[in-house]
Amino acid sequence: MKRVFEIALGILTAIGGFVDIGELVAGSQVGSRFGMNLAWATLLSLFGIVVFAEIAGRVAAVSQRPVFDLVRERLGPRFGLANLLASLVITLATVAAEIGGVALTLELATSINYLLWVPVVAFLVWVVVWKLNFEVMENAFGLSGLALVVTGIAVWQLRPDWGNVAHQVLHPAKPGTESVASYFYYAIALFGAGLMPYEVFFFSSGAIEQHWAKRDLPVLRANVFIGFPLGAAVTLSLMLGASLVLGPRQIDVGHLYQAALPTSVALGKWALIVVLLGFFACTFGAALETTLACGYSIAQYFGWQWGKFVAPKDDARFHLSLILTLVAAAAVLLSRADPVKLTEFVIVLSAAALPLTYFPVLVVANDPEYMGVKTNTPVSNALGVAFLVLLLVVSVAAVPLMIITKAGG
Amino acid sequence: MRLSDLLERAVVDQHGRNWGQVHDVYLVQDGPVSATAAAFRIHGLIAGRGTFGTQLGYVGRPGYEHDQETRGPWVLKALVRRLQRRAVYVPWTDVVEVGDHQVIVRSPPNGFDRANSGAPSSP
Amino acid sequence: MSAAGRELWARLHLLDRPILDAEGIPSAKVDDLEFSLPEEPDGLPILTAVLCGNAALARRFNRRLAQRLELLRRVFVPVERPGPARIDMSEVKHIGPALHITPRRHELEVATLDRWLARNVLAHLPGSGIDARSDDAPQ
Amino acid sequence: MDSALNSDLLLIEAVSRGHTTAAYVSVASSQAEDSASGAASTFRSIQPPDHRSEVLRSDLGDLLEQAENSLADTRIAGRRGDHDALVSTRRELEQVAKKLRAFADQHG
Repeated sequence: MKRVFEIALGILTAIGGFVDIGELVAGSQVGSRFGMNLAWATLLSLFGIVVFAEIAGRVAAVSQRPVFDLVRERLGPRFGLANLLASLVITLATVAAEIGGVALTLELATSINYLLWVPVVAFLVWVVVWKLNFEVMENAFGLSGLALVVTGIAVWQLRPDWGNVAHQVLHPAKPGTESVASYFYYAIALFGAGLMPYEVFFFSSGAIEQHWAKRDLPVLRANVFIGFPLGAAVTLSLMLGASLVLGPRQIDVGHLYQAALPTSVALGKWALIVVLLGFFACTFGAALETTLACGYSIAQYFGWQWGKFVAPKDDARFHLSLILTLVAAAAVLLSRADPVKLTEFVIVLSAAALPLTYFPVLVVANDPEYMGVKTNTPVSNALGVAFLVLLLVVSVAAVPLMIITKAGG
Repeated sequence: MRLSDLLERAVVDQHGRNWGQVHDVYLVQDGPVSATAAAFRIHGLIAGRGTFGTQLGYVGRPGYEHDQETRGPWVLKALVRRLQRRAVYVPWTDVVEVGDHQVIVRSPPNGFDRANSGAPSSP
Repeated sequence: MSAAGRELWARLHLLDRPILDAEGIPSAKVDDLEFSLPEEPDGLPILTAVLCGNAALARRFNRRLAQRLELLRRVFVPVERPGPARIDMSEVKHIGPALHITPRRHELEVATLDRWLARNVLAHLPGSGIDARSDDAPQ
Repeated sequence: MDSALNSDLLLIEAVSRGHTTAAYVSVASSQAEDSASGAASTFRSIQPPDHRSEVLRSDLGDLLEQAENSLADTRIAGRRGDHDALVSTRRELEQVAKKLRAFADQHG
């Protein structure tokens, strides 16, 4: 019984780990503008994160080496530093977006302006990482996974024409009112939302900290192959809800409250409260993860101690980098950067930066010095290379599309 | 001397011929034995054009057998191997001087051996 | 270190690898290697130490920057001549995918900045668990 | 502008069925107004190229002002938590939305 409970908790945590501010914003926006015609992009990002997380998790479990450690070792200090800076800028902006998401959710719950919540939330995140009450994070994710199931119930209640939904998913077409450029721009946004770089380096770092070994690989695979797909299902529910409720009324999603509107319309006040709780929990959990991911990437580059259980006295530099991360993120938000706009930028840039971290991991997964007999099989290499090519295409296309469409237009 | 004094330095011989940059340095644990273990000594270096990909581990080297190489993906492996196919092995006994901007070597009449062609001649 | 006669490629197998202390905790990176030049004319250079820390790393980017950092280091560490932090090869226990060393991380020269930050910055925050007046760091 | 009006109309629909909380309505209606006034001020900053478009521009300007006023009424009612007043702004919003749509249809 305890075992079943643990697995269930693990799955809920993985759902919450997949869904963050990126999915809340991009899923709803896309649903409203494109119906389910871009569901393939979320499915593609699901495929991507499964391939990437499986490789990174296996490398971490077998070699005990986290991603940024490998980035520097394999790409050298110069390219590694450029890579670190690019990832840091993006992850830092993600921290700001997630903290903004928490603050906006608190605003919706209390009607106190989100700017007043920003310092409070940043402080709370710091307290959690400082005092290492790490269960808070896992519980936040578990809670958000559970609460966000309500979006699925809402969709069910809205009674969509399932035949039409299936048609849009399987035979996607660009809606006549949208340009080709914005269609693909949003495809990249959804793809990036599902595959933010921090997710993978957090995942693999976690595997090392919890001393995963070869024997834990089945558990790793269960997490990846069950939790992430359910997270994608939540994203698709948000998208479908938006396409049923917001799309027909030509409502463009520019605010977080609109992401909760379909659930509220379909199921009522309590569902609204539950879905806001879900928003809070998944953005708060992601704020913790992204903050730590910033610290991890710096520490792994320079060879410092890092981890959820590292106390301030164990590594001052690591803790100082966490503090600076939170201060910078709060400063970005307090300079009145719109968290929703920030999210839109971050997810597209995340997609553009993916090859930087993916490439070294793919190479090390083939190195017998680290992996022994667990090197990539030809099948996982074929998938891995196909995915690398896809990432390169996305990476090259992302910024030009952002310029052409004026970030979505 | 530091490793960074060697890596990516230009390698030039007595005739002024440029052999490329230093890719990597070959260490063998055959030095004087101290309290704990024998010391590593520099036996030679690899020089060639374009150090891209040296740290990826795709290219076979003396003392670094075929089964230790990074296996794939083969596209990348083929690319790096092609880029580094002309790299040569320079025994340390042929190194004349490690200067600020270049490493001066004395090349044998037939030039240096290709780096990926079998074992180095022991000093 | 164990078996003699091992062969390694300095860049491929040593450089940029993590250094783990006596307890297996990440302590630094192999930022550079130090060799002593042989006395006899035909001798080979001997690997004497692993260099680590910001000053050592900076040298791989820019020599002038590295010199400044080496000088700056003397503000924190009382060494006779400027240079990066080093770990003597006699303290290296095992070379694998990571370098295992015998000292503990807090005893390393490279941890000086960390100790300084702990005592002068973080110790002032509530709940840090750091005693600002502890003597385990140099004055 | 359309999006903000429709968003408020949907919100009012949810309010009238008791599907929302007071804080949510208050924040949602003020954010809808914000995005509308953002859109309106962008429009006002564009200089019309000729006389004909100047006439068009002033017509649309009037409509936008009406829309902004209606959205403000909704926001005020939402902030006060006044259910009846909020629901009664629906007609106002619907009318403006209809006029805007008609304008768009007429002038492409």
